Amino acid sequence: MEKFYLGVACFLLATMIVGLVRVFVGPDQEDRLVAVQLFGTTGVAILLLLAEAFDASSVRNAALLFTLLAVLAVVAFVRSPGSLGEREE
Amino acid sequence: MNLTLLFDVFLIAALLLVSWRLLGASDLFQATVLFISFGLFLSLAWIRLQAPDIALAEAAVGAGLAGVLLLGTFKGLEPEEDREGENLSSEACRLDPISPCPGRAHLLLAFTFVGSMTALLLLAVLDLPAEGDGLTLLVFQSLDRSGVEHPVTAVLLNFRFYDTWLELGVLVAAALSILCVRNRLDLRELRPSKVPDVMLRRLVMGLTPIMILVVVYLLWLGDHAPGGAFQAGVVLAAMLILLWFSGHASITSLSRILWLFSLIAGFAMMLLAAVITASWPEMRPLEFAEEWSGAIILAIEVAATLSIGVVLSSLAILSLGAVED
Amino acid sequence: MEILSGTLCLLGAFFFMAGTVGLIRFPDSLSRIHALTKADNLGLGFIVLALVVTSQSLTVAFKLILIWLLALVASSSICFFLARKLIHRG
Amino acid sequence: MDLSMVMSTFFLYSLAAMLLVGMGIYGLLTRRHLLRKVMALNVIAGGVFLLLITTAYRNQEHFPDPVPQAMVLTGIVVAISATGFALALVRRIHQRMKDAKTDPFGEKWDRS
Repeated sequence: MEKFYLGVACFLLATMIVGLVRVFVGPDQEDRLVAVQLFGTTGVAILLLLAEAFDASSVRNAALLFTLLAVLAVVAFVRSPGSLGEREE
Repeated sequence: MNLTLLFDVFLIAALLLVSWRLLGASDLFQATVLFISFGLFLSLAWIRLQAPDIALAEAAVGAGLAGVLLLGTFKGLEPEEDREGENLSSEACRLDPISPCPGRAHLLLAFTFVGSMTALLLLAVLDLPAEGDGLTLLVFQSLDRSGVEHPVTAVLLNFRFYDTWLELGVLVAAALSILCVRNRLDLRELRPSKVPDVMLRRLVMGLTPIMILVVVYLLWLGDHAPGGAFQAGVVLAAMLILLWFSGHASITSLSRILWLFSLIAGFAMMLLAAVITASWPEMRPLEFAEEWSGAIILAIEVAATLSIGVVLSSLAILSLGAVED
Repeated sequence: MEILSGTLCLLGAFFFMAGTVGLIRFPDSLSRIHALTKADNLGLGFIVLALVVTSQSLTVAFKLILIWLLALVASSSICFFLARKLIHRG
Repeated sequence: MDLSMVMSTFFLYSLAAMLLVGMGIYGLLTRRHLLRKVMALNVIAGGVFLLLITTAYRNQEHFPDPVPQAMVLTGIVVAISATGFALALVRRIHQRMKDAKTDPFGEKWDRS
């Protein structure tokens, strides 16, 4: 079963590498940010699988931190000055 | 096919790809965003290399704080006349237009230098002895005298106490120098540059209790499992920044005395421990009595968490706060 | 139990793949944001479920479900913020 | 754990670490935007941390060497606070240059 989890984790890592293309080509800032958020979730899934595969419970805490702090970067992006939508508001 | 090896290869490929594009891409926003995923891949690597303490810290720093700092600064630098353009060219937000552009000779020189340096590093690593325990055995032999059960915490707060102490000193110095850069005496009346909206306020209201719980949990974990003051402090900083962004009461509403007090709490606590142990008879400075060391370490950890959280959130708030002067 | 867990795991991986394909192939930003929520809610959900089924202790299961709920909250609010910003810009 | 496995992992990750350091230094030398230089410094830091942690991983009997791990832990917190300070400096420089553009003696900033 550990082998299986590790295999799924490898697969998810591969989808992340493919998804990097969206960050590279953009074109909008929002697109790139969305791609990174998707990586965040995929990363959490990988961490949970690795926690099972390596039998290390502290890895789950790292996953918890990732989900808890995922909002932070987007909030900084939306709340900071110089954003494009600001004028209409 | 060995699955662990496959995982390693994928992970390293992703790390190198991300850092190459991070440094090479012409769009600065792309680099900023890639930096966040660089942190994510690094923390996967820490898990793979059995360093869960560092993965925890990297998760909080890389996913949370670094993203906030870089994205916020990027937004602050974005040239105003170019806002209508979809892609910012690298020329548009250049900061040093007076220095000449790097020519081909410059690049060649840099490449030669970096290439030879990397080769030298490679030789140095290949020269490392193939086997050896490092300090693992020594740490595990003295672990039951340290007052905690987790070896990394024991190293941080007992065996290499000086390092951690001076590190908190570095944090205080960083906070004070950023005050000089921003030409301020404290954080009061620094506001986020946009008026917070209801959705964000509700979200942060919901998240804050969970974050407080996580801070306490990480702190409690510290003495027997991966976790501790550093990780808890970073989460505390993230929480304070979120509160600030959403317009709730945060460290900006602290009085100057209270803010300074929490800024130096960790450093002062360690200084106090040093002074007390130094003036105690028949004990050397910073040598804790075995029956007390657990309690001393806990007290220091609580103070250090407070200080790390306050310093890191002050750094972010000071560099992101609206510029009114 | 193991077969159930394996199937759920593969289902989760499938949704992550679908999310990535959507991220690459969809023509505009709003539909790409839509792809993100699929992967977040369903992909992570199935993987969490797979691990809950085989988990030994109640605490681990509880923590896994907490992570999933937090991810739901985070992803929906992220999508809300980004989509609102896109719409405001026109 | 199999010793040869550990060693091959060590070589793989230390090679990656050195490439990260090399790329970081190259970026630091050649890229001109200050924000990019800050990121390059962070890439270098990441490479150094990776090297330390692989060394710790190699030295394992039943637990990786905790001393490098503790060093990296302090390193990460110091690196993020240095980054915060550097970014505040970048912001300040930017502001000063923007102001300089508007003053009558500021034409020199607009060259190039």
